[in-house]
Amino acid sequence: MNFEFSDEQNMLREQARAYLAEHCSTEVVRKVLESDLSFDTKLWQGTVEMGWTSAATPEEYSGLGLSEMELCVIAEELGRSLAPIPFGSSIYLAAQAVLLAGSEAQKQQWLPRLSHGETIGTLALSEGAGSPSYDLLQAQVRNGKLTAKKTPVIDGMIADMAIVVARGDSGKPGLYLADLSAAGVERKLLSSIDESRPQAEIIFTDTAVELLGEGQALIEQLLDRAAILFAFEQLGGAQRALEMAVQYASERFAFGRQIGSFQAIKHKLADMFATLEMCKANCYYAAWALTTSSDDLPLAAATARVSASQAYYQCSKENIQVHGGSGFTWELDAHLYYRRAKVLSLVIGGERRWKERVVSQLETAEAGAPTAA
Amino acid sequence: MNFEFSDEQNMLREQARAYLAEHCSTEVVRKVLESDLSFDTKLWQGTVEMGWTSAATPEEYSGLGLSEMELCVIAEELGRSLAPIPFGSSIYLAAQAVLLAGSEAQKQQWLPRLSHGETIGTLALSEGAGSPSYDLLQAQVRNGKLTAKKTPVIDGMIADMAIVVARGDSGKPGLYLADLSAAGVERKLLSSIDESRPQAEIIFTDTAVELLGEGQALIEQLLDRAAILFAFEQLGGAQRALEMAVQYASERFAFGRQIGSFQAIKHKLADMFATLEMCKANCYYAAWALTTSSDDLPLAAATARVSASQAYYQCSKENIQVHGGSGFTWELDAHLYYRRAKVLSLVIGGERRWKERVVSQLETAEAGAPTAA
Amino acid sequence: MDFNDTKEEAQFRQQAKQWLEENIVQFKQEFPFEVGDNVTDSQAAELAKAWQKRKFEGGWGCLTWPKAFGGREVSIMEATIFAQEEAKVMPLAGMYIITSGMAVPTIMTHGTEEQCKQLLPSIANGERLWCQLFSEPAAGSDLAGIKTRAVKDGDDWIINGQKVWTTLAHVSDWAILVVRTDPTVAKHKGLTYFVIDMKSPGVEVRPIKQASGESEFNEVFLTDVRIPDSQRLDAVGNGWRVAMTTLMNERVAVGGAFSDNVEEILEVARTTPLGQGRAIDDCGVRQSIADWYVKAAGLKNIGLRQLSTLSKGGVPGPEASVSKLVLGIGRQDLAAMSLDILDMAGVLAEDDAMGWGSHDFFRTIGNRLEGGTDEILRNIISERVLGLPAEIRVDKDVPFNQVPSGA
Amino acid sequence: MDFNDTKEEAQFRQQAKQWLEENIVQFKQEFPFEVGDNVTDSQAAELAKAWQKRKFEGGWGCLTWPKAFGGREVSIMEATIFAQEEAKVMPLAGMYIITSGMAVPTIMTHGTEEQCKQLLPSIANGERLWCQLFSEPAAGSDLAGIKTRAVKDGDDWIINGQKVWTTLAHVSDWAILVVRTDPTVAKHKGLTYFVIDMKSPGVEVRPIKQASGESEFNEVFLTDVRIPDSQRLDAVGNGWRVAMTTLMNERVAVGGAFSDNVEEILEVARTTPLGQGRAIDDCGVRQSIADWYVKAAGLKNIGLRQLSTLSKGGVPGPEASVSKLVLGIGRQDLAAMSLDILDMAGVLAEDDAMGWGSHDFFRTIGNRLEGGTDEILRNIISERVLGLPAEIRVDKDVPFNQVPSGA
Repeated sequence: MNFEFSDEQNMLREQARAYLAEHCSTEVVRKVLESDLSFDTKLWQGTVEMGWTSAATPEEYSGLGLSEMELCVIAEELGRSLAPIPFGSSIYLAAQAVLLAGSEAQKQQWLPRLSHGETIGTLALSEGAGSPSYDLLQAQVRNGKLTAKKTPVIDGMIADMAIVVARGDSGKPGLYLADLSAAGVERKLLSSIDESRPQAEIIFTDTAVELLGEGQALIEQLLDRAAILFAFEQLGGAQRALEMAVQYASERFAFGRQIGSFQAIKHKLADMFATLEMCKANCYYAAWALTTSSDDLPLAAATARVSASQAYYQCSKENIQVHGGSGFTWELDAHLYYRRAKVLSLVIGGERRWKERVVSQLETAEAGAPTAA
Repeated sequence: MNFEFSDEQNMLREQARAYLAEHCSTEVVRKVLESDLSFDTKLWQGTVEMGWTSAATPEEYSGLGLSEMELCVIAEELGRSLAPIPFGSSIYLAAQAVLLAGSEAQKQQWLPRLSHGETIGTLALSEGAGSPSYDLLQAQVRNGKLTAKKTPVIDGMIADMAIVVARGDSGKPGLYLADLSAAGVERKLLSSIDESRPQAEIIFTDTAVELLGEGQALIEQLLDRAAILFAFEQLGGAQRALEMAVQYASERFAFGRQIGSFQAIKHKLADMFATLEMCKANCYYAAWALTTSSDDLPLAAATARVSASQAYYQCSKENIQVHGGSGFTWELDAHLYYRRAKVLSLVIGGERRWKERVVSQLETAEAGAPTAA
Repeated sequence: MDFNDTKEEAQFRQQAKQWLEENIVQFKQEFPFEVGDNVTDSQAAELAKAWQKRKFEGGWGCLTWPKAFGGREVSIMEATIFAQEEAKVMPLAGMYIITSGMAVPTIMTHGTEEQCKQLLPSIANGERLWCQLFSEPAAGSDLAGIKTRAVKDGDDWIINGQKVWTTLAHVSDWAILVVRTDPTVAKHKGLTYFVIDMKSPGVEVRPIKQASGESEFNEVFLTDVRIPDSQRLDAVGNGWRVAMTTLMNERVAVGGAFSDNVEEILEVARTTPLGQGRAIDDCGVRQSIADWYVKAAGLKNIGLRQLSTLSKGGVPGPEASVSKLVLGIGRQDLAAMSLDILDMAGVLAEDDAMGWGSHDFFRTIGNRLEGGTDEILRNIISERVLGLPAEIRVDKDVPFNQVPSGA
Repeated sequence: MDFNDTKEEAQFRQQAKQWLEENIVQFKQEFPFEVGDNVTDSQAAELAKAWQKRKFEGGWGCLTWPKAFGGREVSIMEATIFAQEEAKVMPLAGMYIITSGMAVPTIMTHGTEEQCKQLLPSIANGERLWCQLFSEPAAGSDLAGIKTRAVKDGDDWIINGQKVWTTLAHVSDWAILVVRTDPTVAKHKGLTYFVIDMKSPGVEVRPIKQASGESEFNEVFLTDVRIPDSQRLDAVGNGWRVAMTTLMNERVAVGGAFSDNVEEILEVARTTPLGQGRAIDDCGVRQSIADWYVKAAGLKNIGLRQLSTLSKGGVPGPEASVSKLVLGIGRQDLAAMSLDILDMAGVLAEDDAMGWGSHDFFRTIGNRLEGGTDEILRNIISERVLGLPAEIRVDKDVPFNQVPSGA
């Protein structure tokens, strides 16, 4: 029984942390957040060179052929350093979708380019405010032509291709592959709460697309897998926010004492730690489920996702509170985590959707095998 | 603008508090809780003599003809002292129902006896676990004969009469008046979490009943009005639980200090106080709405009810926690409040029902007048 | 118990309404710009000062003030009634909260007759707007930890230091100021209170960019600022006691007004799709909205009870801390909830956003910090309302310059 | 990362299973009563002791003990594997948690060789069950506040005082005991650790009636109890240090097992009507269940990670406090929620109740207090895990009899 990452994986983590400490300080994040830049191209190139973008791509598509476990390690570090790059969109979503559902030709066409950062991909799922059921999906593909308004789409301005969720001729929802340089694609940058990970509106008008695969089950499988990787990003960010808070509480004095000697602060930090420990354990379990494609994957993914969204919100929010007035300044980095926490908790659907998935999976599980209870 | 009780009402409160301090110590409560007694007959007789049972009954039915405001004052004190008597069942529910919907003959028959404690009444609403919609009501009245299984019914073993919620010949739910000494009534004592307010199962088989009034709106009107009075009982109990906690925190020493000097305890008590203050303000507003039969009554009632259920749970639960190990002993009174908090929060339906009513009322209000927002 | 005005209150309200109706029309003709996003802070200050002038001339400018200073000595309740009616037609009256609500009562309580005569008229007639120079980077929750130094130089004081989180500093004429005059005595004992002309040489105001991206507050740098001893309020070393007067009045002044966003969350829930229907149809969303409404109603009703206390001539106690505590935390989570309802589109901001949530998601960070953090409010409630013992103080009888500061 | 046993672990598990299978059948024939509600505490103790004897004879009785005392010196992981398999067939093995998990390691660490030889064999062979006399009415969270006095009398000690919350005291043969031997020195310095025969004259055990109505714990009154100095563990005045050994081991011993009630809440929701359907169909109920499941899964997975640490020869750290903290609060609110789902019928108890909720509604009160209150657990996490400064101590260097106690 071994519930920790391997030595090699831990080495990868150390390597990633060191690299990101050098190349992804919060100044790099702020450069994207505060300007019109859509991402940090140098850092993006760096992740390609480090082999991170190609880590989990099979060797036959010119990837490194490592397991998803390595991708989890990388995700945690990217989350920790708030990396302002389209890693999640392009790797957890677009590349995963092609890998999961693409034909051999599609894989040959897209995976090498996605894995080497030459092509940036994303997922176009949302159609505006709210979370209507799949039955109400507006995007339509007729005879291979897509008509849709997708908003918001993360990294939508810089993506070269998108996996679009749309209803096909069969009437079933499916995943379609759209080349965003094709005719009939209009995009608009949207203002958002974390512009270090910018959002766009994309309007497709009779845009030629290719079918990747059909069915709600496929879409949910893609989202489940991505949820685990995003959960690791969230875990990394939450952990960093707690570290910031602990450090500040140890250094800041009020009333002649370190503020970390006051129970109100100590207990707040203890509660943050408790949430984070649960999140971490849930993420680790989900990583194992992901790598082994366990039957438990959907439940483990939803659990890790909810856990990570809650932990990151709590840790980033209370980190600000521990910092007092300075936490409310733009200058201090605390708000960067608070922004990212919310964006990551809403990408691929918010807590409500994933809690619903937890319970529907529990209901399925109850019918069959025993649950965690 | 005057948002406080009048001097006369405050005098009534003082009188009630003094009377209950003498006649309703927690020993009196424990006597009922720990034995087979169903209520404290002496205290019940006392409340009759003090005029509390008849306070809000109009003079023409041999009551004192005071307003519901006085009943709120009395309810708060009864809640504070955990009075083990069927006051709520008989006065807020049975007498209110007759007053609200009874014919002149019914009023003449029942109100004087209820108001003088000669007859004990209750409401038989629940039909077992859960809260099905009115459409699923099982109790049936055919040609004036009731067939039903009502469980649990608070004070069901000692009640002489019950207001029964049942579906009539018309198919509509209504309130029916049942003499519990009539033929076809079987009762069974049930074990419950606060046996100082005991519960029963009542089975009616072709029992002769009289119609009081029909329609869901009538039933909800009755419950709304009772909700406000129960909220005052809850407020009184919550307030006493907070007082106990504050007193203990000031007297108990650990680590050479009063435990009330530790922020963890101080802030817990501050949060209890905050919840209680909101509850109190909501109850006061609801009392005014009750007395003036304001349009706002349903919203104010549901708000006070939810607020009071939350405040009593929090205050009674955390009072135990502040007391540490001793809080977990039978000997200490803290658990009496915790028991009563839950019973009062479930009588006439739990938080979920009342929160739903808050929102449905807000929706109605939005359509018309402005809300509290 | 009666939620309506007494006969006297109703009469006063009627008079207030009448004067406001008559005057607001004319005032808006003279100052034709609309109050809204397009008004700069200095325009707003100018407008507020002009409106104060108008009120003063009409006899409504300093309702609670002593007659000696041009006031009418009306009750706090009547002043509140006027404020309620005023708020309906003139949203910028709130710019005077610090001036009238904090500076004035402090000057009246601790100033000499000469100081009152010198300072109050220019407030009454709308000439001068004031701000408050209290907080510092190392003196927030621990306000008595003020480090800004004042050193006596002949009949003057030379002031050096930095203040922070100063609302309106960039548009104010004068300020109330607390500084340290003796760092060798215990921290509460070495403070002194001054009033200061914001145009004095050496006063520099810089806006603070908030985590939300907006700038509502300032840093104020004081470099060799010279002020005469005649601008000292009360004795040297009495600054903490004077500051307490200001803060007690802050609570009264800031008390009532807040937005609970109940309508806003209902609107978001009603207009956002969820599953086969709308978010408002989802029982989980409904329960959460009810949870918040019950709190919001509690706070509204607490406010009404406080008014009722005022109505009887009482003064609201530290119970007011409850409202700020509940609102701060509650509104932050409510804003987050509104974004959650919008789901993936909840990340959008400004013009692209649905509803108020993305703005408040950031702004409420500050609500939990400004004017007392959650933690300080819980201290206040537990100590001043519930009577629990104060936290053990390691800095109490220690000379300020020997208090551990981590530096 | 692998959730399965290693090859060696799997082999050990197989051996354990086999021995258990072979022996449990025969054991149940000899002791034919069913384990359940009808077994009294003394029957349970008798059964547990007989089972220990059987394990000892089969070589499974003291797996981690040194070979010198009849043990097998297996790893904690292997011992845990045996415990997992044992729990499936013998629910009463938990009666030995205090004996084997706390008394034994303390005796081994601090006892003399003679004491070990005298005390350990009767534990190994199932002859004696032990309990722990630590907590007192005025020494709960502040455990070092122990007042029970031991006074030297020749070669003996005379003990007077009261202990409380003593699990199994009424069925135990021996106990570990901490008392104050010197009230004139600082509180942690005046304590001494003893072992004591529960049948000694002057030991009186009285059950405590809990708020739940049940009795699982005892008060133990010690009146002029005489014990020889040879029953002292470690030096006079070293009691706190010895007690720490016991408590560190408590954490390891108690660690894993808990019930998270996920199945139970699902069952309640599935079988209870709500509106037109069942509670499980209500989105609000679903969201609340998910909230709890995510925590419960977190705790389960934390447990797995701890096992993995054991597997590598490590010892679980103070992180274990997280599980108890989250479970205590969470299960109390979960029980309350289950009653809320039952709505009006949620008030029913015992045989009339639906589900487990009404029992746990009371029992969980104790979970938040026993073995460290929520507040103490948060102190442990913040100080020992996060490294934050300890609370200021006013009793640290004060003679115990001069520490303020409110008395």
